[in-house]
Amino acid sequence: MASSTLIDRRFIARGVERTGTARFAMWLAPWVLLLGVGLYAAYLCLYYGLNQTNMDNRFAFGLWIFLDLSIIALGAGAFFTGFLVYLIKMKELKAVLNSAVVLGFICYSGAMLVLAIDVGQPARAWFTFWHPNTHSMLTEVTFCISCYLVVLSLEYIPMLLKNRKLRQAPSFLAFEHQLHMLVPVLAAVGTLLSFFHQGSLGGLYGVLRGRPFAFREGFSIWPSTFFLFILSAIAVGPSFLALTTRLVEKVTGKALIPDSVYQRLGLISGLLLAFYVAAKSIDTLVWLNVTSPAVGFAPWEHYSYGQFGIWLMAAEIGLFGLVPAGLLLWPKTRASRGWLMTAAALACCGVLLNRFILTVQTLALPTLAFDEFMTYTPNWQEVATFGLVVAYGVILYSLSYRYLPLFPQEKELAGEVIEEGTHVSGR
Amino acid sequence: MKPTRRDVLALGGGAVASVFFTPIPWKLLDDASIWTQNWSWIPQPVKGPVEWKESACALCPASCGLRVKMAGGYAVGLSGKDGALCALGYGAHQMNWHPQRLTVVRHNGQPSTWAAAEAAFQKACAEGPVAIVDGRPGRGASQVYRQFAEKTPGALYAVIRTPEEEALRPVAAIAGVPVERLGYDLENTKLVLSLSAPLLEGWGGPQRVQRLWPAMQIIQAEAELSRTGTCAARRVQIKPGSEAMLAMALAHALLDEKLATGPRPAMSLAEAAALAGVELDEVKGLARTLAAQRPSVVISARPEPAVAALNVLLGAVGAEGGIVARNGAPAPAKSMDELPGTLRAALLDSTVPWDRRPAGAQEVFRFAAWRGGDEQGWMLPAPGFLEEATDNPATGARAEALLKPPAGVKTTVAFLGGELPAAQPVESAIVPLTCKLAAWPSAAPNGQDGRTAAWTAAWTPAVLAPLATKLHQESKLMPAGGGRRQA
Amino acid sequence: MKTQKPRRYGMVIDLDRCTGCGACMTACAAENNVAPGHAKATPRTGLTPMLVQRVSNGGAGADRREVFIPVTCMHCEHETPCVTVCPQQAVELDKATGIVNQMPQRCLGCRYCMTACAYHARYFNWWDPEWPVGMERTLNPGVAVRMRGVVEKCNFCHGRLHEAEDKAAAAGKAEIDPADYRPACVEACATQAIVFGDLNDPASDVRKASRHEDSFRLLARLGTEPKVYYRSKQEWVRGLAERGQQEVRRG
Amino acid sequence: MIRGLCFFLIGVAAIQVAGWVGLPKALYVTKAQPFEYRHKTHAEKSGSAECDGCHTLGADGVFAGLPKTESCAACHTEPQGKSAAEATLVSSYVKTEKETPWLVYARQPANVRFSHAIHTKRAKLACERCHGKHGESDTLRPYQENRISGYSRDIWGRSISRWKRVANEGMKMDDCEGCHKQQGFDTGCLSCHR
Amino acid sequence: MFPGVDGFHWTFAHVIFLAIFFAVGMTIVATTVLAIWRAHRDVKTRRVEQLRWHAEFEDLPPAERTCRHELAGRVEHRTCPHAFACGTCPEYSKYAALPTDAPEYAFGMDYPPNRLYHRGHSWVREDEDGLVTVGLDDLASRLVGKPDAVVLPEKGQWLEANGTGWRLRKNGCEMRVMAPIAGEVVETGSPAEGWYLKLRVPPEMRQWRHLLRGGEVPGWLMRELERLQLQLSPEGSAPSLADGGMLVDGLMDQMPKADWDNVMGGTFLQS
Repeated sequence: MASSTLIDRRFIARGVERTGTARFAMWLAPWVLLLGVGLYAAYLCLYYGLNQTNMDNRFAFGLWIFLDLSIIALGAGAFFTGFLVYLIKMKELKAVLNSAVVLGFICYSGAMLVLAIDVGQPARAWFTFWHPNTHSMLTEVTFCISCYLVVLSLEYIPMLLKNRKLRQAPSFLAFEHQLHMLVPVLAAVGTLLSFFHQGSLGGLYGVLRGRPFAFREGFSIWPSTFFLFILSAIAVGPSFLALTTRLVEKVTGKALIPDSVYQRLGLISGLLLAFYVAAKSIDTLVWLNVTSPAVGFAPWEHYSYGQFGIWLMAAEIGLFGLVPAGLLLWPKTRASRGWLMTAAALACCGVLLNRFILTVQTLALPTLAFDEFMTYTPNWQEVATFGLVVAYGVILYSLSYRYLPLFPQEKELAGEVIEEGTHVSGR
Repeated sequence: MKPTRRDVLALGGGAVASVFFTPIPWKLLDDASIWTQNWSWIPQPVKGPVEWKESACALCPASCGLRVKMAGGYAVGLSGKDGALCALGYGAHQMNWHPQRLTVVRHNGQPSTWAAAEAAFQKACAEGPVAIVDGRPGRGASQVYRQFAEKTPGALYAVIRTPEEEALRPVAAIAGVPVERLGYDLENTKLVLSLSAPLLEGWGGPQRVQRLWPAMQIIQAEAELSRTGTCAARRVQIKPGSEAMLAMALAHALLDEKLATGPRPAMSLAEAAALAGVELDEVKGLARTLAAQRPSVVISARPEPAVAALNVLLGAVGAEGGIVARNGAPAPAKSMDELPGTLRAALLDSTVPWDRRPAGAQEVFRFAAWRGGDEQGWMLPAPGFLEEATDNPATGARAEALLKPPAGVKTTVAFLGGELPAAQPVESAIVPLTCKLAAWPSAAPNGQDGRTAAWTAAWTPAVLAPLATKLHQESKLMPAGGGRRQA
Repeated sequence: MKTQKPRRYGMVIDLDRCTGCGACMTACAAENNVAPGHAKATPRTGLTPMLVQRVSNGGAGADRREVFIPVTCMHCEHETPCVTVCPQQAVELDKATGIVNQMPQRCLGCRYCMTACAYHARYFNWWDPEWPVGMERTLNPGVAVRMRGVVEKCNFCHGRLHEAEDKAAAAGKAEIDPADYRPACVEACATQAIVFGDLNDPASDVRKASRHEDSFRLLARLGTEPKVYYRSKQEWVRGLAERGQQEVRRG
Repeated sequence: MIRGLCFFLIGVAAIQVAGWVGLPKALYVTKAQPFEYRHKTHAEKSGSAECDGCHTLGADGVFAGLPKTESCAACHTEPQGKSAAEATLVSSYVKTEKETPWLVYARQPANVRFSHAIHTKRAKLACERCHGKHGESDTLRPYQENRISGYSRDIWGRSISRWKRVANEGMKMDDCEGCHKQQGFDTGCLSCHR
Repeated sequence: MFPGVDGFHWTFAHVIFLAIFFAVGMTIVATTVLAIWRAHRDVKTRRVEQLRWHAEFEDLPPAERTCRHELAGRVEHRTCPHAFACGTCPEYSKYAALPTDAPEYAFGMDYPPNRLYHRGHSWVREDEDGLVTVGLDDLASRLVGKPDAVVLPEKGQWLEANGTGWRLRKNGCEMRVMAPIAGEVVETGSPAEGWYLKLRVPPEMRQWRHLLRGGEVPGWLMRELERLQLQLSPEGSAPSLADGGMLVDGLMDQMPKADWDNVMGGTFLQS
């Protein structure tokens, strides 16, 4: 069977070229394998308990919570693009909205998947809804992430029903049409929820009075990390979106969105990143000179242990904050596709580093006078579960790209030059 | 009309739509989370009303008073009667279920039977000298062992000396009194100078000194920082093994300052202080404190004639708060180490520490409640914690057995065919003791290396928690599935 | 306990008297049905609600000093970190007694409270509790055995508070006799280094001890109002109250 | 269209029956008590109808719960009457000195502390308030246990919807808390859990 | 989260928090229920057929949306923005007035002038007895040849314009032919008889401006043949069909290897 024959022709929309089913299966095979290994690791952790991981009483949060925070921050592209398209009427981003919603759905469902394994007693997860403690940031995170996952799936369903085979059922077609008409309401609700829980994820650490490294003063009940997390999430969302779309273009060899959309995403990301860097710098200065000394922790103390030196703070704000912001704001570098992608990648790494510092370094640093600095390395079960989420994401995105119309302008751009000089005949 | 796919869908739709109006989802959700609280594989405490009974702990000679919380016929909690128990005491009731519990007679590592053991013992008694070793003389069982020893020809009765008794041997020599009758009257002591003695780490019974310590002052002279050194009011750094030299230096200081009268040690003050590695004025200061805060006593970990002499100079021997003699002590008996070189067999009581055996015994009959260490000879299952009546040697009070021993367990008394005599309460009183120091004793070798290590209850962070056992403290044995011993 | 006025149970631990014998740790584990450490357990994954830490002043040879510090839950009162962060109210600062009480039945093991606690006084059940065959007969009936996947902590042996209340009720008294309620570690301390009682009661010796001038609290400046005080005549030990006062070596 | 609707309604009816009738039957498993016991005959024969005759509350507040075999053995060393139940008692429990493995209707889970001392002595509640007519029963009703949670059925109560419950039937946390709220007791988790 | 739940202490913060949560929850549920109800209504009122047609029209590549006036040559280039709904097209009259210069041949296929043609290759003819006959035009029937199976609507069923007319199956390829006009099915024919349906159309609905007639047909057919050439030519090779050649009958049987799913999608205007 030639690699280009499409067995699943009836599911793929007309006028769009997709690789042969065999070749597609070969692309999915390694990810399915990774998914299998991850599922086995998850089974071990659920069946035998969390002693399967390297976490301990000091490192109650480990690789998984870092993963949760990071993919939810990167998944912020979904609500922010929805917000821009439907509420700010930035129509040109419609080209990338569907992909953003799929990415958002993957990130949030992946985060919930990992949380289900990370929690000691998953069967009691509903207790947070039944006995909510409104003072806790984690309650707010639980409520909002579950609601927003519902909203995301409601935004994902219309795309699902646009599939050529499913569209033939009249009720599906009608439901897809009607839901599509109401999507702006969902986008508004999604934005409200997301602003709250992106903030609360930051608030998780800001309220820790017992951890001076993470504790921050703030505005009424919200610590400053609440606002910094929102800012960093919406700053990095568009970059991650541009990065992933570029990746998909490279893998499939097709032009999927016009260059103007890349420029627009880059500009938005650059502006917000600059604003974030400024806010972050002010917050760090206030923390080092006011908040931390007030509870008896000298500023240099937080950075004098193991490999967690001052370079970490410099990298987070400077290399991964200021540099990408500059690259994205300067029209010449934003115009060049290469620089735009490096800046986007740097911005994403900045958010990952920030989440890592707040999750792992907070726990590593001593608090009592006779505490010692401790380190932690994840074991294979934890890394395999991490791989499980990544594999789940890639597989879901590949399937969505193949069977659902993610990129409305793909047809017009078919045949356009995606690399300098190579004309694409459509593989 | 044949149901079509659409009908089945409609049926399913109806069911699913209205399932939330039935108790199914809600009751199952509620029960599912309750199920996670009652997993069948999580053990549950014994059901039944709780009652408190009194007994004594038989893990070591201290015989601390016990209040035992009983439920459903099992011991479910321990607490001290007149004071706290030691780190081992609070987990002792769990030791009966220790995976290494011995309930089957074993011979050289192979299971055997009581009959075979008795036959072997009869043969051994007939053929040659047999020694009965008693770990804790002065109990009802000890009398049975002594009668057996007298009755059978060629049988000897031997005891295990605790390191504290060993250390008092030089004082016994000077005072001319059997060492069993000597003891420390720490209840009235104000100042103790300890020469590397682990006073707060289990010396003289795990909690004895700790209970009295708040009322008295400890000065610790030692080479290496120990837990006692940490908590002591004052710590004197000395060279390793130079306890005797310090004692001689102190004796000189006392005599120079006219705080005491008596013969002088051969070695001069300056030389002794130098060997001990202590400044002269610190020695003088120590001497003055010793004299000022009487009643004071000097305790050394190992038998040191110099220390005994110093105590006599101080007037601590025979005085209140120092080293005193008491009546009603068990009759003197040979220590296990003084047994003749060749022995046909030795019967070791369950109170003999698991790693001690007479040197020359060809065949060993050891009573033990737990396996562990060398499996040479006969291992005879003995009753465990609170499973046999025990007497407190000091007061003669008898604590009845509270728990039923498992099948296949016999007491040593029963094995020897004796009967446990009725408890004779011993009203032990302090007897006046006068002692003069004729000449400073020659610096005899300070005896075999003191068994201080045995009594240093190595401090164990409680990752191991309640399974800290007497066995564990002395043996390298890991309870099956038990936690790691973390130095 | 509508009739009783609220009590604030607290502790004062005299560090000069602690010899590090570990009896409090064993008694705590036996009282609260803590299983023997799993074969793969380490001091970082063990269940030690009462943990005695060995700390030295960093010196060597003659001027090296050490102290044993029993660290347990401080039952913080002001903005109790673990109570405010628990998403499903599995932890509660009890109004009547001031005890911060953890409910393993409602805890879903998210471990957020463990990151919030500055004293690392919260421990996670990484393994299902396992006793050698038959040893479950020695479990203390007054305390429920926890299952894996939940966090647990010191709750001042409130099982004994229940026994004291039952005794008072049977005797017809409205309030418990303070001598009846002593946590396992307080009772297990041979040198009576731990004084326990109601901080609200001016006559109680825990109140007097907590007002002594050489008593201090760990990390008091964090503002969580811990209710466990420490005492020591040694200056360098009092220096351990706050971080960064001096270079300190552990172990 | 009508055809689809009626299938829909059949589905609805089926699930309602399954939920309200089927679930209670399937959820609980009935277990037999070790042997029959008549409170009424014992009350008449022993002359005292007081509960704390056998279910004693100690001076130190410890509630003895069900009497032990030795208190039965006081009269039943030899069978008094001809009933088969007494024969089982004597043969398999009194003679072998084993405790009778009663299935307790009002057994609370391991993590709940119910203090009989406080409720009977201080609050002066009558036993019937929670245990109903069990004291005068002349037969032991079947003991039903929840297959999933392992609780006795009396904890949730007889009716699956807990509607129109009699005072002494059903002792879930809501019931205890309801009563405490009425009496004005502010209960923290600490007071009832261990 | 509900009042009266065991051990639930209501505080002011709970009220705000849960109020927001329930508000968000209600919005989401309301949106979904509204969408479901509207979808249900659309299916009931058969509006779904228009929805389907509009969705399909959006997916057509620009080349297949050429306006009829461009076909007829009246205008240079124009793509239809209204899903071929010429009846309601505002600029219709403006363009209709322009002169046409379309050729008069039908590439050797049978396109009688008395019929009107729908872009989905079905034709309409008014009969004397007031009924309207509907059938498959010559190009489509040459492509399909003799269909394996035909699924016709029942008598008395109401068809929507651009809705589903009838279905054909050939060599495993499902084809849905769109109904050119709205009307009630009176009679059903068969491929042998050359027509498929006879519809009764109420007089006020006899307005078929959207159907192609006269001069527009050849232009339309030329484009259709060009598209067929492009789609039927094997991978990457130049179109091999000679210009002006007659379209042989039963092409699906002649060229089984071709991507008929794609071709038929284009022919019957489905994505």
